[in-house]
Amino acid sequence: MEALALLQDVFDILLGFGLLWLAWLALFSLDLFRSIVSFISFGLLMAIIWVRLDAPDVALAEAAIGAGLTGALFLAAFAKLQPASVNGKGSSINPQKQSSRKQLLRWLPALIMLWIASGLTIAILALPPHATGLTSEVTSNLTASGVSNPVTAVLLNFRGYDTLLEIVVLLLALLAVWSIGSSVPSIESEPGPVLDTLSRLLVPILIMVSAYLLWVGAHAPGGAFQAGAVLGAAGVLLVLSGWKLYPGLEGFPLRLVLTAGSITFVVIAILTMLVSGTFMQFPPAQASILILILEMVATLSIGVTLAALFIGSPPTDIKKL
Amino acid sequence: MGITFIDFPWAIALILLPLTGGLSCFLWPSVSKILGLVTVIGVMLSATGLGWLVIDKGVYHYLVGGWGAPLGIELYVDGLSLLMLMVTALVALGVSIYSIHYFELSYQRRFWPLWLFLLTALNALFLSADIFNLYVTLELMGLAAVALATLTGSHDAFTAAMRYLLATLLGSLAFLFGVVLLYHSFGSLDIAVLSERFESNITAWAAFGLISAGLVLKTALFPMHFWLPPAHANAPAPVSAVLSALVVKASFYILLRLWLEIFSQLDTDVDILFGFLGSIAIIWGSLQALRQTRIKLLVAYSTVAQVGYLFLAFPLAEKVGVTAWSAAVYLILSHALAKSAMFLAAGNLLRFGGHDRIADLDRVAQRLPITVAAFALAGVSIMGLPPSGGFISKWLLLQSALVQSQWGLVGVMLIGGVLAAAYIFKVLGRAFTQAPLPHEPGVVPATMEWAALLLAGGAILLGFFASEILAIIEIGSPFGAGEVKL
Amino acid sequence: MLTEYVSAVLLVAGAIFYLAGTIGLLRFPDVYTRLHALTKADNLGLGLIVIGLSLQASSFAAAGKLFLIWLLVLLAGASVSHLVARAALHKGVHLWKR
Amino acid sequence: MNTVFLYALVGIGLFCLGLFALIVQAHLLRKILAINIMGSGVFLILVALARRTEGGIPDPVPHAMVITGIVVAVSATALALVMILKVTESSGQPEFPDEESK
Amino acid sequence: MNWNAWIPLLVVASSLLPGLIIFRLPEERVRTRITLNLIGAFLKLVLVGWMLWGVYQGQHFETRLALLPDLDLVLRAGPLSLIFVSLSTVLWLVTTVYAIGYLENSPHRSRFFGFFSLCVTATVGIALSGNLITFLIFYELLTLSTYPLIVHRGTEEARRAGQTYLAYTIFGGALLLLATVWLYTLTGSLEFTPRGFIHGLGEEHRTALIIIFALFITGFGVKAALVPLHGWLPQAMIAPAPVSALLHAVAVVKAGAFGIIRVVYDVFGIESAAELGVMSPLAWLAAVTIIYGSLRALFQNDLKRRLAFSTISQVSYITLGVAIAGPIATIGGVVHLVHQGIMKITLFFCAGNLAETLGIHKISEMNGVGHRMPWTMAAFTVGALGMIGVPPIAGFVSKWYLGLGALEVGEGWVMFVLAGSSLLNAAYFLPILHRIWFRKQTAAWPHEHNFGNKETAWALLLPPVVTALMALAAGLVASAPFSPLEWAQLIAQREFYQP
Repeated sequence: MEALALLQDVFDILLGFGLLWLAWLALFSLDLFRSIVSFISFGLLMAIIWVRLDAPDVALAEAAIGAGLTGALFLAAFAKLQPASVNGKGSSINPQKQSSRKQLLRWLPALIMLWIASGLTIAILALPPHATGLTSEVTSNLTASGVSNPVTAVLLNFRGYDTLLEIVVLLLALLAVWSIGSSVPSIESEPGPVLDTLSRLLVPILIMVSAYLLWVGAHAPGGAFQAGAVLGAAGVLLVLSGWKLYPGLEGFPLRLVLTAGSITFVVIAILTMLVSGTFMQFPPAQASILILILEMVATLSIGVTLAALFIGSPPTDIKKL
Repeated sequence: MGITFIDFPWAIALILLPLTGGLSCFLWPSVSKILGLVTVIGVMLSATGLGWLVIDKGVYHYLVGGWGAPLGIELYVDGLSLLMLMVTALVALGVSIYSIHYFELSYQRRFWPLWLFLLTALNALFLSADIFNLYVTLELMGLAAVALATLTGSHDAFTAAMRYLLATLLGSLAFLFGVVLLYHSFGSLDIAVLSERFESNITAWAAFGLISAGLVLKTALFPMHFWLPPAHANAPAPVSAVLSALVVKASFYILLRLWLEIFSQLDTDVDILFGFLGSIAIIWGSLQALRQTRIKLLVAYSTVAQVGYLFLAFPLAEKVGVTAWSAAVYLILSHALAKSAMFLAAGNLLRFGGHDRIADLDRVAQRLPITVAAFALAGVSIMGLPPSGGFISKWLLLQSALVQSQWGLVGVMLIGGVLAAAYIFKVLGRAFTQAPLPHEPGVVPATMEWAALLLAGGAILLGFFASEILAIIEIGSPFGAGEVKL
Repeated sequence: MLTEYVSAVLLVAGAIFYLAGTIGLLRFPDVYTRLHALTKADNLGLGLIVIGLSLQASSFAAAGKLFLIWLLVLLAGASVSHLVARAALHKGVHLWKR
Repeated sequence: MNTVFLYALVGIGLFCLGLFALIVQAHLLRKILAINIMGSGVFLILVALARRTEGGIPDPVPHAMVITGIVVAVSATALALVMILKVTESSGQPEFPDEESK
Repeated sequence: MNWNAWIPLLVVASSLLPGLIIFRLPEERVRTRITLNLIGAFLKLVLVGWMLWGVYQGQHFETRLALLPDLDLVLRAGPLSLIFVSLSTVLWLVTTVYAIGYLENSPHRSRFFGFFSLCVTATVGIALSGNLITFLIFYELLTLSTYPLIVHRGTEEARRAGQTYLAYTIFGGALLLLATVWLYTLTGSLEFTPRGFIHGLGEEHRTALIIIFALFITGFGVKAALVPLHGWLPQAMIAPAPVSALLHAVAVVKAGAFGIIRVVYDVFGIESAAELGVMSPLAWLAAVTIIYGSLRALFQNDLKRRLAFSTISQVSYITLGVAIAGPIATIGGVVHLVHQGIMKITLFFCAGNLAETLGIHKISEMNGVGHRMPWTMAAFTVGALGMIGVPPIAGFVSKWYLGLGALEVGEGWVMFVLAGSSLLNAAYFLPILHRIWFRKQTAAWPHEHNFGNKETAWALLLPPVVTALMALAAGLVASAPFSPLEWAQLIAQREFYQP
């Protein structure tokens, strides 16, 4: 057992340093493309670390959103940057350009970073080695929450208000992107038969996975965000293989789907207020079904929103107005 | 349903109304103007209702989801947050009225949902008693603000908004880091619970440092102000108004709240540092404002200076807590009204002349009298001249400083006032003269002029109701009951 | 006991394939050869690991899920390799010649 | 127990590395990468320290917070990337113009 | 319902409300504007008359509104307030009539009269202020409302004059604010009290009090145009004549002088101030200003500029009277507040008439103008002689009391100042009178307007004649009840003889 513990420690150390190394590559590699790829790998490694830290819900979210979708966003932006910028690649570090003053401008922040890092290290190490946080409160109220996965309970019941605002943040990001991005070129690709086949095969599976994650989220790792992210990934895949939304759906129907999550949240919150007298107080008996409804609609909205974020430019219906 | 008027959950309405309003504006963009206006009026009414409730019954608590701290999220309204909510509603009303005719149709569709979400974030922020919830509202506010700041679509606007975005994201992250440390040190996210459990240790210090740094960056205290002037100057006028009047204040509000409830237990000299930086901000911001040739940049730098005044309260509060803090809160209120009026007026001048170069204003005093009046009245408050809200806060600040013989701060305040007069009259002086190249004016709708005047008038009126407002500030004694009062 | 040993052997074998694939990825001279190395690791290495793990799985459902993962990775790996190669070809990356 | 603090320290490393890159790197895309990595650092600390519980189950509240944080981060990133495109479109360079003082 | 609590507020509102309405009036609604102005002016006159009568009979008029938790906005009618408020009210009425005539066809009249009314509101507010913070509020309001009047013409020169004016007054205002808040933190009160309210402070605050006094004098000295803070005044001559008249005779400079009176009498109290040893420097400062202003006036060819420097000199008589710190000198100083106002406004009206009717701005152009405009020039002569101190015109009374007062407290040097200044006054006024009456017209009038067979418009002629008559009357029947002198004696009595 000693050996196993040691092995685990070595594994942790390797993971930790691997993470730092990938972060370094992502930030300071000469080739921007390599940076982005490093960042995606960074996200995957991060997901493994989440598992190591017994945070499978976070791991799922990280893999799907942190590494997957964020990575896709970066890659898409990188692709769009190429024609627009004069020196898209590796413009950040140019050895010839560095004068002594620039050297100083690098060393000074580096020293400050070291100082901050050491201060924070001391602060973290000063924390007591054991702390329960809110574990006991969560556990004792879990039965009343309507779900048995504590993370889902926190997300959708105990701190559901945060989650409502968070969904609004996501929607807001899309509004902002649409507001800004009306002239940003959309991605054009010739999918080719392989990608086409792949997407036809993969998208149904992804939808199924999404539904599974949603369902299982009540008692095991998973939930609306993870499910939504998978759905979003399916959407991204469709976009990449050249699928387009039926024009009739680009207007109000699309907007309705995008807002459905927030609207459902608000409606349920108001209903609970009418029934129990308190905003977002789910009656324990109905909590589970309410949360499921909420998550289902939210998943759909999150998925579509993420896919729309990936596309970047607003649908023509918005654009022409 | 046994809900009487007084029991109506006004606080929840303050969050849900703009939220649903924003969603509706997105869903039905063709009627967004009406939806937006109705929403803002609703928010105004809710804020009034909440105000009535709080003034009548004292501090207001709400357990979202019925869980209560530390497990759930609580809403908390005392005099301080109530006033923030009310001034938010008031500025929102003015800005919304202004925006009806400011934006073209295609921009109306973009503006209203973003703006109502921003309003949601502001209301939620002022209501929240939970530090992680505050983080979420901060992010919501920051992203909405950045998106709104790009609405002019100019190159400068995008560059400025990009800086703003980076600054606000960095600020939020530092804040979140602090929240993480606080949570893991004291096992709660609720401010009241944290306040009880707080003890001074190295982790608490680090949390304090991170949170202060993040919020100071977001509040644009010198020398972290670099992002503010371009972002505020290049945004559309109503957006500049909201950014300067409310968004900057929101992060200051959190800083103030956490300082009062939690970090005052640390034995720190940071208050002196804040006072020092605030002093530099006042002088530097005013001098920069004086140097500007464009009105909007001038007004934006004036915000940098006025933010400096807010931080003077920290060193002053050590001995005369209530007076100094009241002064800061009063300044927040009057500056919110005055600065929004000023930006709206600047927007009118921009629309009128097609530019906002101060030297070429060309007799606007004759041709846009209401706008110039709004600018002037707002200027009176900014300069701290009586009768205005600005005067009251300056009076209280000076009083606090003189009681403690803080001569340096006294000098800074006086010089700041004189410099403010200099930059404001730099604009007003040109309003009477004829420009070298007279030009054909653009049309400025009456609502845009009156909206500015309404807000400026509010800033002046604040000068007459100091007793009442100072009494509201002390509901729930956010500044501590045992403190010395002058 | 026996299953555990078999499983361990399979896992180690899978890891070796992965190692080989990674070395190939790092050392091979151009895109096409690197892809060649990578697919071996994906298909075989992951396959061995999946078999090894499913020997230890608590239920058939779990083992089924592991196989599903393998299938998906095969599918994705093949398609993506194809896409990468095609993109490289489009971009005019020449085949490596000694 | 070591695991907790090991990962927390890695988190600090990420935060500071990201902050450093945010300051010294001119390319806007890298600045956004930096922000993301800083965020990951904070999340890592948050979740790592949540495992200090006595029993086997880590504190779920930080997990929920991190999920929220990840969604917020992707939202911010999406917005930032579109803005980078616009900045680049008008200035021809994915960097801040030099003449403006920072 | 106690009406007396509302009258001071009504006095202030009687010019504020018309002013606010006038701002929104379209330019062409001349009749409405005139009506509003005159109604306001008459209403104010009636109200002030009522208060005068009431105070004479011992009634109290006080409006008190909460401003800050421990500080109220107080408007109170005491003898000292009333003397200034009456002056402002009467002269406002006269000036309004004059301004209506003067600006008959010029642009932006709504704006002009709006700010004009605000200006009077501020002056009346200053007069009625019952404590320092109220005083400060109206004092700053005065600064702000005069600025648009100075830049009214909208020329580059006017803009610069306005900036200069602001630079001085904002600076002064900042010092006043500092002094006021500082005093408040020391005493906890700002209420004007006969014989002051600083007695209770111990010896340890002596330095602070001296500095506060200096701050007050510097702050008020800007508006009172004490040398070396007088620089803005000659420049502000760019404003239209009614504005100059108002600035010099009533509103701005008098507000400064009145502030000095208030600070010395009702904040520090004569005795405390004398004990601090700040009175002699003040007296010397006033004396220097008197002589300096006269000397500078001597060398001005521009009529309005000469009058401006004369104002600098004359207003300091008030300060001097206060600084001598004796009962009789006080009478002289306070009564001069009124007398100088009446006389100086006469002179400015006449200067305005010359400019408006004949286009005359320079003294060198005034040869023989007495024959062209006999009534105007008669009024001018009365004003000028009064300034020199020729009996029986009002100016003589002031100088008489000042001299007596100085002798009473043994400050003989003041006599030399008075004599020297009178000589200088004569030196810069008599040559003008000589030109007017005894020289022949040498050149055509620079820019003559035709008013038929009248010398000028009625609205322009009437005001200076009326004020000239008032100046004569104030000197002739100086001891009649309700005369300025009587009130000044009442004030002096209150300051020196009551406990």
